Amino acid sequence: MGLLSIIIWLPIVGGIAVIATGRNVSEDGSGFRLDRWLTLLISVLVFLLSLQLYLGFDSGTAAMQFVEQKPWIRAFNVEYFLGIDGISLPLILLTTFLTPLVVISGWDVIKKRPAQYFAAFLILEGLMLGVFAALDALLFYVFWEAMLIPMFLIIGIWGGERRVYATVKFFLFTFLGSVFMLIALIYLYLQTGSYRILDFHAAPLSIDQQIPIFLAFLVAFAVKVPMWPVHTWLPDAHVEAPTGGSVVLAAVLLKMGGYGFVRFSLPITPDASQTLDWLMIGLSLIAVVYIGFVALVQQDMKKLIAYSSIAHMGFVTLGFFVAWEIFAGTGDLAGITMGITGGMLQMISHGFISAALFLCVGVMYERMHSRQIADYGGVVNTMPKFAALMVFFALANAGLPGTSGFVGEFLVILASFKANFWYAFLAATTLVLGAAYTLWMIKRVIFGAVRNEAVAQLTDLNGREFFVLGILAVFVLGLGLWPAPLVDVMSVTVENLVAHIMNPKF
Amino acid sequence: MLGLTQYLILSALLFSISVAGIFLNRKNVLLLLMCIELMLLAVNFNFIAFSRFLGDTSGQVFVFFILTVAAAEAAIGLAILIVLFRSKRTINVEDLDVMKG
Amino acid sequence: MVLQVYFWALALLLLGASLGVITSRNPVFSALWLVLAFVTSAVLWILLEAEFLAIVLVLVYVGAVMVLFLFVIMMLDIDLDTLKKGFVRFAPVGAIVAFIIAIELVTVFVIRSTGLPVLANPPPHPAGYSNTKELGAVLYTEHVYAFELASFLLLLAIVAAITLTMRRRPGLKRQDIARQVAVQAKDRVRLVSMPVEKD
Amino acid sequence: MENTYLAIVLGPLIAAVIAGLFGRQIGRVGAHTITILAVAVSCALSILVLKGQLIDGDPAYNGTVYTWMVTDGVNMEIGFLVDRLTALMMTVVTFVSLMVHVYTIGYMHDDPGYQRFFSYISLFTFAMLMLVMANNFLQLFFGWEAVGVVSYLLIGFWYTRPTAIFANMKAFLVNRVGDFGFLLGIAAIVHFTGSLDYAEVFTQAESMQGRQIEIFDGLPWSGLTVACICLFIGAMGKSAQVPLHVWLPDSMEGPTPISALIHAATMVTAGVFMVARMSPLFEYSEVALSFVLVIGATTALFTGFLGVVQNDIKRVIAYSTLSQLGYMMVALGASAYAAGIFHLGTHAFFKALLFLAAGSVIIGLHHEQDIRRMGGLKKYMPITYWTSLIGSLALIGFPGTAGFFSKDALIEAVHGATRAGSSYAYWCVLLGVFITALYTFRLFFLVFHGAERIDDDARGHLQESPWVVWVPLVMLAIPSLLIGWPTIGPVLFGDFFGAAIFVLPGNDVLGELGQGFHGAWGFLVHGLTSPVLYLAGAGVGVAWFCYLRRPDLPETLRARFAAVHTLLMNKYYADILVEKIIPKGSTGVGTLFWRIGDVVLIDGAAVNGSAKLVGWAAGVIRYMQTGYLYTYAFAMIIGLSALIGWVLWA
Repeated sequence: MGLLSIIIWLPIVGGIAVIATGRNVSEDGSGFRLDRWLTLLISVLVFLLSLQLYLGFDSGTAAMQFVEQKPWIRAFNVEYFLGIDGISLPLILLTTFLTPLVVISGWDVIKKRPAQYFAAFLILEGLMLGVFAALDALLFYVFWEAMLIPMFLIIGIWGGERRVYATVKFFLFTFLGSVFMLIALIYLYLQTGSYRILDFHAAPLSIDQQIPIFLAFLVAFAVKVPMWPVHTWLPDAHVEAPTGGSVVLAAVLLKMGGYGFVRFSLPITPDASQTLDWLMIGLSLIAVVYIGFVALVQQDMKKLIAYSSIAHMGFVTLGFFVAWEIFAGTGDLAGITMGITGGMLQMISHGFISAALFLCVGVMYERMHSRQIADYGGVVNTMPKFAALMVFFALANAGLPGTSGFVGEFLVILASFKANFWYAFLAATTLVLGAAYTLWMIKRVIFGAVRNEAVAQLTDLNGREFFVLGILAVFVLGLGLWPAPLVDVMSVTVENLVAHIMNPKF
Repeated sequence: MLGLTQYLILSALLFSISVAGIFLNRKNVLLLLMCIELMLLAVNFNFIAFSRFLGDTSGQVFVFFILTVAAAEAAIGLAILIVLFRSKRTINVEDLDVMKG
Repeated sequence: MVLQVYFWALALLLLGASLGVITSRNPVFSALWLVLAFVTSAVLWILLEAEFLAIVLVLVYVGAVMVLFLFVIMMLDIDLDTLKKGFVRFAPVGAIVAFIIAIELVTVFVIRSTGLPVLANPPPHPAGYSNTKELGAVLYTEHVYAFELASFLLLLAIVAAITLTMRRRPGLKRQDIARQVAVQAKDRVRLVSMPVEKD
Repeated sequence: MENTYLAIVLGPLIAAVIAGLFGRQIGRVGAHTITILAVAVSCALSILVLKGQLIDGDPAYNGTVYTWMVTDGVNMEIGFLVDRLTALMMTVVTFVSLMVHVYTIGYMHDDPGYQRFFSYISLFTFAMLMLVMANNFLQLFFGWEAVGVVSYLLIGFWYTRPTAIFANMKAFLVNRVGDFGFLLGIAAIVHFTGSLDYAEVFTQAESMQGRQIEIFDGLPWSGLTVACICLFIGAMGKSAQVPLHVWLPDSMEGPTPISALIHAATMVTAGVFMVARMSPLFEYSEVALSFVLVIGATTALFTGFLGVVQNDIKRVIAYSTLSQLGYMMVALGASAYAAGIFHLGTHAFFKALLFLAAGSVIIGLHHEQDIRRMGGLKKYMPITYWTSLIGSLALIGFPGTAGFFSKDALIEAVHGATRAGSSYAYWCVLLGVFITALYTFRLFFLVFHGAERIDDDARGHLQESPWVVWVPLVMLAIPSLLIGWPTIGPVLFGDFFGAAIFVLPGNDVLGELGQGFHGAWGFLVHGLTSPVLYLAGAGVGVAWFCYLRRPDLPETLRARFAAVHTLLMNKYYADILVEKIIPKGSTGVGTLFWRIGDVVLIDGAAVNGSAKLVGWAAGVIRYMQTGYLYTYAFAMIIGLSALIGWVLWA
């Protein structure tokens, strides 16, 4: 049993154990609550174990590390094959880091079936880690699909009023996408004779084969990212999801799409990516500009943040797919690594910032039971600590240098300038648009005089909330001031990826 | 002289008539069963004719089995019909739509 | 030549009878027309020198199956009017489909060569030839498994028909021999100890 | 040396963090003590550094503090470049900041957000120092945005005021438009040179000039020009040049100390500093310099006009700041970088002085800012009066004051420039002198002279401000008056900046000017013969005539030139554009995208549409699934016949 297996299965098994403890929860939630302490213990343990991954990680090689390989379904040459490289490690750390925070944030907020709620998150964590660690395509697919189940339950059981609509929409969108991916994976299996993703990378595919595979992957990953025009499930899902669900959804689930692009689309179908990069760049820029405008007019805070997530994820895909335009524009490879690194950093950073913003909205929602911007105003008067943190995260969301939000955007804009002035121009509009929608929200919610009686009754953050938001703030600031440790982890892998994708497969 | 063709044409016409019968009597399960018997008869005709004109008894063996199956089918079919009638007081096919989507 | 005449006459009779089956308003008449069709067929089969099957057809079908049909028709209280409603609605469709099938079958049988070694004029069987014997010889040797299966099928049909149609009416008083035999004294006699009456 | 630089930068940061996070624990006194101490140390060390650079001849320091990240061969670092330009800026920033810190003790005395305010201004000092001390574009951008954020927080310091939180958002967004260009400029630099380091980039400036970029098809531009113009757009945002000037007057919603510190002396001059710092790049691009020149000249003149009609004491000074920033830009555009920086320095002193003096007046009148309700304050607030007079004289360039030397030299340099647009610029700045004098003394006379138009209850406690307020005034008045004398020679015509500022030999207007320079006294005498002095005098005269001698005259003029007045009162309708049309347009576009694009087209047509399509198809297919036995029988028969037919004839 390797370390990776432990961090994947420990939360899953632990989740089942937590369900078993749920009987002991009394009606009013008083008394010693084994369920949440057990959940916290397991999630913290997993985080500590994943730190072990980071410490033992050799950033000098692009090869897979912590590999575990056992046959699983011999008839189809399916293996239980796990391993991580510089691309998956940061995402794994992000996941293990955020889960304890989500657990703490739901500590005594969730009144309905709390044990099941915590268990769902633990199981979800294990499955998400499985997605990032799987090196066998079928194993990946199993984790990928299984992950929908706890998420589906989290939104469907603990969600808001229109939770059923949102759940079904979420499920159908993501499921539709992944079916196409399955077809592509089976096709690749028939071509290579194994389900190893690394074999897929080496598979010699002609451009006519690559394009359908690329499009199948695109559907699957574009829905997850989500890219325009398959993004409309996200605002609905976020609005209805409980706070913890929104956090995990925005911080980790969306990253699956981006991860899929770097793990599957780019290395398996580099030539198709090159042929269709105009599409990807176009959709990314639409995400940045179009969604930026849409976010501007949202009346619901969660929707606003959801739309801002879409815009930020546009940078991820832009960074990934601008590579060939850079090569075409400048004739050399400089800048490609920067774009992909930027996309990766943007994913990690967005994980922290969107999580923090959703937690902020959660803090307010818990007190006021409203997400409407119009119901707030002058929160700073009654919740100064909270206001300071929320303003900080809002500025980070607007890409302020010194916060992690800046790093990815900066690199992607630098890279896309090399491809085309106008790409950089449109991408950089986020500086204005992002600031506009975030700060306008801040102005209406946080600043101003106390707007109504309900706001006047607000109490400031309690210790638990302050701890969660504070620790996120430290990370957001830390990554912004010194991203080098994160970049160093992934740089060799990304360079290897660039070398791989810039060689035509035929 | 009597040729194979004549018998075959006869069986074909018999078969067609029973097909038309299914269309005409679509509501009456009894008549549907009868039409099916008629169809089987047409089929048997073919077997016997071929058996005769190919000099092969296998065709007749086949007919033997078909008769057996047809008899069993008729018996069970009628039994079902009776059960149906007991519960629904009708054998009108239009009233039997529990499979409706 | 005589055979030709027989054949044509019988063929017309058969077709006429089958038309009668499908067009009669009353199921009883349909059944009777069907009896006629079976009998006619039996005669035609004799023309084809399949005496055993012809006899079986008459015995089994006319004698058993059709009687069963008639029995059921009589037994059930069928509302004829509703059953005949919309009789002609599908008539054109039925006619067209029947016509197409007829054309198709004729095309197969007549126009397309089947490629089989068809005897133009099969010789009649010699005297003393027994169709029954011949069939039996094949049936109990080559096709013995199929035969056994067929017999099992018939058994199954019997069981199925009985289980389907049998019903226990509640409240029906009925003799149960097994229970009568198995009865014991304590089931029937209750000993009650009573105090002695002093009188 | 590195430790010294780190101490200069980190002192204010640490103080800000302590005052911000533990404000409640350390209390008011604790907060101002620690921040003032930190800034004072920074200031002292900065002066030491300046002395080292100027007198001891220390070499320029260029070193890395730590590596931010390395990707794709581009080193992204945090590091310091300390040369004479930087040292000068550091000194100016820390000195003004120190003065403002001290002044704040008095000005913010009654404010509940006392500790927070000190935290902010200390943080600002840190950010500004990071900006000026940067040795690479990344850190420059860091500082650039960081000062923007602190400015955002400070303008909205009184967050319950709707106008304040509106103004701070406006300021931030308009700045962001500039930063948008700035970031593209940095991207262009990286694209062409593959580096973010100043030294590395500057050595490649000439080759960048030769590289071309096609932004519009078939229209190749020099890469350097594109980069410089993009960077300058950033400067336009930060230094509030037309058309991105709209945020600065509104930023006066913030407390007065920050108006002095951020919106007069330091942050707004970041753009000027940046262009001067980038002189090795700008020098190679005539187009970019002409662009700077024209924008600067336009700002200098047209925002000056606006100052004449304003009635808010701080806004008048704000418009004057805009105008002076335009002057600095003009100097830069004329390749007279030293003159621009010189004016920056002198302006920092006298403008901070004016703002603080205005603040003093505002406190005295209990937060009254409308000059129509002032007048005759001379006798109540003598120190404020005299320091204001010094500031005003310096602003209009009265011979001998700091402003005289910097502005006169600047105008002379523009006069000597031959670049495209330089004659336009010359006339603009010349006319600007008259306008400057007019609005400055209009303000001065209306506030300190003439009839008292003060509320009665305000007059009751009208008195001179406490010492924490007036000491900084005096401290700033001294350099405003005197700093020009010793510095003009070395700064403008000597080798003050050394290698920090680079001028191509053909562009060296100051060098030409310097040939006729014979000491400050000579310059003064020479100044007496130039039109500048007489224009300024005329301005003062007109102001005296209109506002002291014939106070009814402005009304008449206003009625006569109603159209012009309306135009000026509406600030050329730029505010309407920025506050009404652009937001309305953006939210309109957003609503359109959302309601039509997302809700109707994607969700309505595509998502729910496909769901409806499936439902409809299912409804149709449902008819086939009648549940009637015969339907299935028919289907079988028809299918069978079709199949046979297909086998037969197909």
